[in-house]
Amino acid sequence: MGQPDKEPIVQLSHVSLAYQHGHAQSATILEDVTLSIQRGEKFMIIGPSGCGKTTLIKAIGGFLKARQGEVTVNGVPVKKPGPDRAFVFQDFEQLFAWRTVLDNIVYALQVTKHLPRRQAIDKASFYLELVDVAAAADKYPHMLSGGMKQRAALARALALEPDILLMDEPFGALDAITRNQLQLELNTIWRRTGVTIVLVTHSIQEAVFLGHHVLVLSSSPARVLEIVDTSQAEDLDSPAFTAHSLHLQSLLVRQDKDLIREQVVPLSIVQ
Amino acid sequence: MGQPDKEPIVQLSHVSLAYQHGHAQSATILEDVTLSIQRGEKFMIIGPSGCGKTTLIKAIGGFLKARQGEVTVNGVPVKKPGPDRAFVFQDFEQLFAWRTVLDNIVYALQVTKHLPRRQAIDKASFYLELVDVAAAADKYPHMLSGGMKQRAALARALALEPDILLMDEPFGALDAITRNQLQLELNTIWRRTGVTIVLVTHSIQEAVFLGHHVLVLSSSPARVLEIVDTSQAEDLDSPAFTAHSLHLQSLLVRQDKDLIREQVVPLSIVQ
Amino acid sequence: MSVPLFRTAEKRTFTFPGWLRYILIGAIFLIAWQLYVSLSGVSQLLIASPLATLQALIADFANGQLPSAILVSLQNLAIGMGIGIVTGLILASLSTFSRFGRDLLTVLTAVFSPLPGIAILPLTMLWFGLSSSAIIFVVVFGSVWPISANTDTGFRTIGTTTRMVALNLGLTRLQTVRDIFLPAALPHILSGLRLAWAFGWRTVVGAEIVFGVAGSNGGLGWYINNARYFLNPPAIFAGLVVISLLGVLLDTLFQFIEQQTIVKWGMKQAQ
Amino acid sequence: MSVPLFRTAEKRTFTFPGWLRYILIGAIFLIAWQLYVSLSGVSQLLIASPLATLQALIADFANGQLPSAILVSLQNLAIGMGIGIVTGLILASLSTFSRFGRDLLTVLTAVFSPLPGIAILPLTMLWFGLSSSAIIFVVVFGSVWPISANTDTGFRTIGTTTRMVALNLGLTRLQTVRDIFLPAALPHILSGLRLAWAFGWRTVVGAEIVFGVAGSNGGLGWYINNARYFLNPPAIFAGLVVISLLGVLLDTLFQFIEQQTIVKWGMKQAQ
Amino acid sequence: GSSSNAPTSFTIVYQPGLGAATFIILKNQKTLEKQFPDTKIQWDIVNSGSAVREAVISNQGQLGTLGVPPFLVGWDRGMDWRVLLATSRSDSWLIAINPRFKTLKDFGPNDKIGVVAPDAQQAIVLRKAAQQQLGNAHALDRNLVAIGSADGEQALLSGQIAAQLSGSPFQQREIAAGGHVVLHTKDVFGPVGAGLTVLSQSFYNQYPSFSKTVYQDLVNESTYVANHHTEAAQALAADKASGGGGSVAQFKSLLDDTSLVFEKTPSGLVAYATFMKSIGLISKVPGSANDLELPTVSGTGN
Ligand SMILES: Nc1ncnc2c1ncn2[C@@H]1O[C@H](COP(=O)(O)OP(=O)(O)OP(=O)(O)O)[C@@H](O)[C@H]1O
Ligand SMILES: Nc1ncnc2c1ncn2[C@@H]1O[C@H](COP(=O)(O)OP(=O)(O)OP(=O)(O)O)[C@@H](O)[C@H]1O
Ligand SMILES: [Mg+2]
Ligand SMILES: [Mg+2]
Repeated sequence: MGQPDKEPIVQLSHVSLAYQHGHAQSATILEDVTLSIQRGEKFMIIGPSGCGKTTLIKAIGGFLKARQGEVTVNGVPVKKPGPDRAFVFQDFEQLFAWRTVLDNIVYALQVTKHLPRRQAIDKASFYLELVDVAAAADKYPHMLSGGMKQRAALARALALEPDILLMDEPFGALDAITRNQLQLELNTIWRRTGVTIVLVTHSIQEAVFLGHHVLVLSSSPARVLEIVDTSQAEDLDSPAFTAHSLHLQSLLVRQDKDLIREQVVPLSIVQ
Repeated sequence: MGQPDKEPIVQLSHVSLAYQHGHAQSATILEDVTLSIQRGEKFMIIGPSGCGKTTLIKAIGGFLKARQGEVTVNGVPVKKPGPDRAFVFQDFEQLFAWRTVLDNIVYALQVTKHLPRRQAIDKASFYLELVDVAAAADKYPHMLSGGMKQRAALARALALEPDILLMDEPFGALDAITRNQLQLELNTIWRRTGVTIVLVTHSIQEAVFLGHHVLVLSSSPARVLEIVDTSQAEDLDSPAFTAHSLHLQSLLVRQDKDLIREQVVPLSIVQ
Repeated sequence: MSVPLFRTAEKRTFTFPGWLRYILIGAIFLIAWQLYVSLSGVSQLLIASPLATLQALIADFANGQLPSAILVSLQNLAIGMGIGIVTGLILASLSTFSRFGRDLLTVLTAVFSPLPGIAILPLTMLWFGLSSSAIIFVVVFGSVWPISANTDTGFRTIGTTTRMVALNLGLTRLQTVRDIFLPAALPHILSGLRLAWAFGWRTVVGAEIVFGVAGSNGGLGWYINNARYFLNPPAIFAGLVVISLLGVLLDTLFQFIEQQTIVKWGMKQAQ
Repeated sequence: MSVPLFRTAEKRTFTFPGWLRYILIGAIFLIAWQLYVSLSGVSQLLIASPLATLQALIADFANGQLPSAILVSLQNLAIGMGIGIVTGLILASLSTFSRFGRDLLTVLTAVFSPLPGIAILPLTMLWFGLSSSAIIFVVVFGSVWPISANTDTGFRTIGTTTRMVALNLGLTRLQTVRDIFLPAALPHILSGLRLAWAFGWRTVVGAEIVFGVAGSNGGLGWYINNARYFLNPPAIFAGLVVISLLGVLLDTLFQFIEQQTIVKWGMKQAQ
Repeated sequence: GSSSNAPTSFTIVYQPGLGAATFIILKNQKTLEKQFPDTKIQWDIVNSGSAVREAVISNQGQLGTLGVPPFLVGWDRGMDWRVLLATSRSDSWLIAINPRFKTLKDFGPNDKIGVVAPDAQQAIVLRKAAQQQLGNAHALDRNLVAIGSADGEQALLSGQIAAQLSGSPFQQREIAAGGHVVLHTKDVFGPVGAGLTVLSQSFYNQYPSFSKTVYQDLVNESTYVANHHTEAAQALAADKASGGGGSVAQFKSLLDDTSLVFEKTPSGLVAYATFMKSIGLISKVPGSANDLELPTVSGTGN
């Protein structure tokens, strides 16, 4: 896999994030995050559960406003969400309950790309095929299994053919085979379209395998621990792959020192 | 880890399952499932996404009635759900939105065990500590991250100290470290209490590592492909572990033959 | 059969079809009524028996009095509710998208919704004349608040993820309301419509009774009032029965709509 | 500040506090009203100016007429609504747990909810005598349907997972309703209560107008009706203003309750 | 007829009941429509004097029928309306079922008396009677209940109220159901107090010939009704809006009863006004009945 273009598409400079509830404000979730994502790269985010991965990717998506600092996409400050940054959410309720699976995608294509219905159906079917949910195309979302919902949401995001794909643990509910299959599909699409991918994952190996860069967040209040360049570690058997995996793992373990009470199981195996 | 008692606690004989919608009925989801789970064992369920794992474990939980065949627990046909079979659901909305995290568990303890409030709080705090969500004990669920919600739900199920723990991908939204930590905690609790565990997972390694038996379901309509005895494969470095992992993987891959179009990545690594 | 056990499934071995059960309940009701009139010795000048009511119904249907009264009332109701629905939906939409709209809806609902239509009839007459416009206006006034209040609640209880998906697609406000908010809030909206219809009816009939604007074409309220004036209880009851029957009819329609929408979409449990 | 962008966040740079905005809207409203009366040349016998209304308000507050009328109406309303709320909640609960209850609620709602309270007043009088019990009965009759209908919708739109958790805890029916269904359906129930109050008011005032038990203990409806008979528009408007003000007061109470419950729980967007 | 001096539209607002016979027949015969083909004649039925008043104030109706007290209240508050002619003169009866009630003195504080409305003729009569028999016009205020005639009849028969003061046809039915008369209104004010047909002074001034024609038509119909009870009963029975389902025989017997006569001369205007002022319901009294009458009946009433 080639190197991405050397041109930043997403930039965060000294960004702090917090949640607002009426007039009250939560403690700071993310502090002083500075990073830049190159056009066409695959940028991974990992970190302990509850540290702020979702919060961060939502800020890039335009769903949260930074408390301090600035988020820019293509050099323009992010003001609101848009279909140029297709988002796959972490939870299972992201399909419209009142449309069939196919229609969910067709609708998204019609409103964002103004495709004629016929063409939208073709494209939607293609992507449903790709994520292997074509058999459930005419079902309503509440009849789908958790993994099928996630795959359908992924298909919708892919079908939008955006500049940037923002994905919050898109493979979280999938079995190993399906997950692996979709990782490969994602790579294929990326190679074909050069889309920029920002992906939150809880799997170190997924991060190293897919990513050019891996952002490691510390536990809360989250800061950038390190941004690891993994663009050379695409071969699973290479020493670089193993080295990166172990490095990331040590970064994370350091964060969770107090959690480890018993034997430490090699993480690369049991997960 | 020792062998479970040789006494079946859950038995399914020739069970078929389908969903009912008003007067219409869906196609058969699971067909002719026969299995028995011993008291005190850790029973794992794996299978391709959307095959029917959730459907199966819900039937054991008493949420679905078998179309054919019978599900028995302790020799008694399952009629309805109950706190003797504590359930951790796959989705993120299983905490009561109108109670704080702590109160969710306290409430469950009060209604099922009739504990006095003071004692219920102590026990709830203990389990929240265990899953590392104690810091968010006084938050309302909508303020939690996905992984935190799942861990809080897990804490509630554990706190009930049931005969049987039914878990539908309880670690699905967790990062590697937290996941591993909780696997170990689960083992500790299992060793201490001898609880019977039925766990749906999409990770082959998790299944082999945790399980005494692993049920492999075929893709839909799901049937039992094989029930693999993995009780001897507890050491991660043992040849048995690797052998079992590869065997399960081959069973699953066979199911998904048509899915694999490109290179096959070693599944034990990338997941 | 595999039935979700969410409601007393054990008992569901045999049930009459819905319409039969309703008719049974209705019949019991009628018999109780007849027995009360026959046995309690209550003055027949005050309460008519079902049989006498039936006679009055038949007679006044035959001579055209009831059909024309029904038509007049229905027409006033339909026009009034049509305007009320559109206005209510617009108010709720404005309230969702602009702070001024929200303030306006809050103030308007608070100030006007407790005002009885009867109390504003004199004013209405001043503005609309001694015509059916006056009655239509109070019907609008009576139906707009339940619709806008329920719709507003519906809009504001739409899940965060659904909102975020809409934002992500970059929908216009019109699209958001039409394609996302209206279907997502449909359970609330339907329950608002149900009430609006019931209260619209009350207003039509009440206005005709109290205020007695008739001309040559009095509606059902006028019919009932006349019957009262000339102490004709069977006709009073005939009028009430017609109102109820129309209610039952509309209820069936609503149930059908629910079945075809929110029940099918898994947003509401079936009846 | 990090604010969820779900609503026009860009514009939210500065806003007046809520009460100030409401007062502003109210003031504009009053000015428009005064101008209409002063400039349109409308007969002062039909519509009173705000100033004349204020005079009447002060005079009739001072001589005790209004306070006693308010008290009488509020008392009838409070008793009637209290009974209506309890009955409505019980009906909705029965409807959730038994097929017969459901059928009964369906038939009762369909048959009775379209009947105007005014039309059944004569019967009411027969049963309860010419006392405030008759008025209380029609208030019950007027408030029970919005509450039971909304509550029933609320109960039936509770998420499947929430239901399953309740079942899993093995809750009794009473516990399920009290601890799960009522809080989960609270957005619907509150919107039903809001309507019930508004319509309860209408019924009280309407019944007092039609049915005016006079003498020393007439309520607000009697007050308004009397003013109408003796061609005293300022007093009519004073009565309407009192009704509205009470409405505003109650609305504030409802908003406070919402803030403390469903908004805090993330079940509803803040105002 | 001449249409040059007629309005483009003319709305008649009347109340249902026996007194409506004149209007029903006028409407059925389309007399006005024939006389004034260029005028849009409309008929509206409302069910209280205050509704008639509101219609006239808002100019939704020009000609209205109502009782003396609501008319006087309107006049007192500054409406420029006057009496075109009277429609009917009726005697209303205070009826009780329980034989215990023989005079007003027999009513205790809990014995309710139903009247149509607080400003209705009946309510005024009752106060006057209280003044005469009990020495205090407000002695029975606590007993008064405002209740529609039909509801009141039911309330009386089922014992919810002790007595009811309404009018035809309710009082006849109440007698038939076993009631007895406690008080005749003609005993209180004399045989006065009438249903009035009113028109605004300014309308009359603008369309004098039109108004006079309407007056003459009404006089003719009134005379006709007074002499043709059978035809009037038929018209009432046929007009569902204002008659409402009674049979011809029922209406005939009501018309034959002498408690209601079709009387064209207004009466009792000054007597009612004087009394209403004395108990504070209105603020002024006309110098003579003439102040309240249009030229059509000028100087004839009292
Ligand atoms: N409520 C429902 N009505 C109809 N069909 C359903 C319903 N829920 C699930 N199904 C269907 O049943 C099949 C199995 O679903 P299930 O949720 O059991 O899968 P799963 O093995 O848990 O998948 P995953 O790993 O993605 O969670 C799927 O094909 C799905 O479409
Ligand atoms: N709406 C909210 N209001 C207040 N606090 C919130 C809200 N949502 C999340 N948080 C808090 O923000 C922190 C980070 O949450 P976030 O969802 O970003 O974590 P995450 O890294 O995505 O975790 P996970 O891997 O479990 O999904 C958590 O401590 C959580 O409690
Ligand atoms: Mg997250
Ligand atoms: Mg599942």
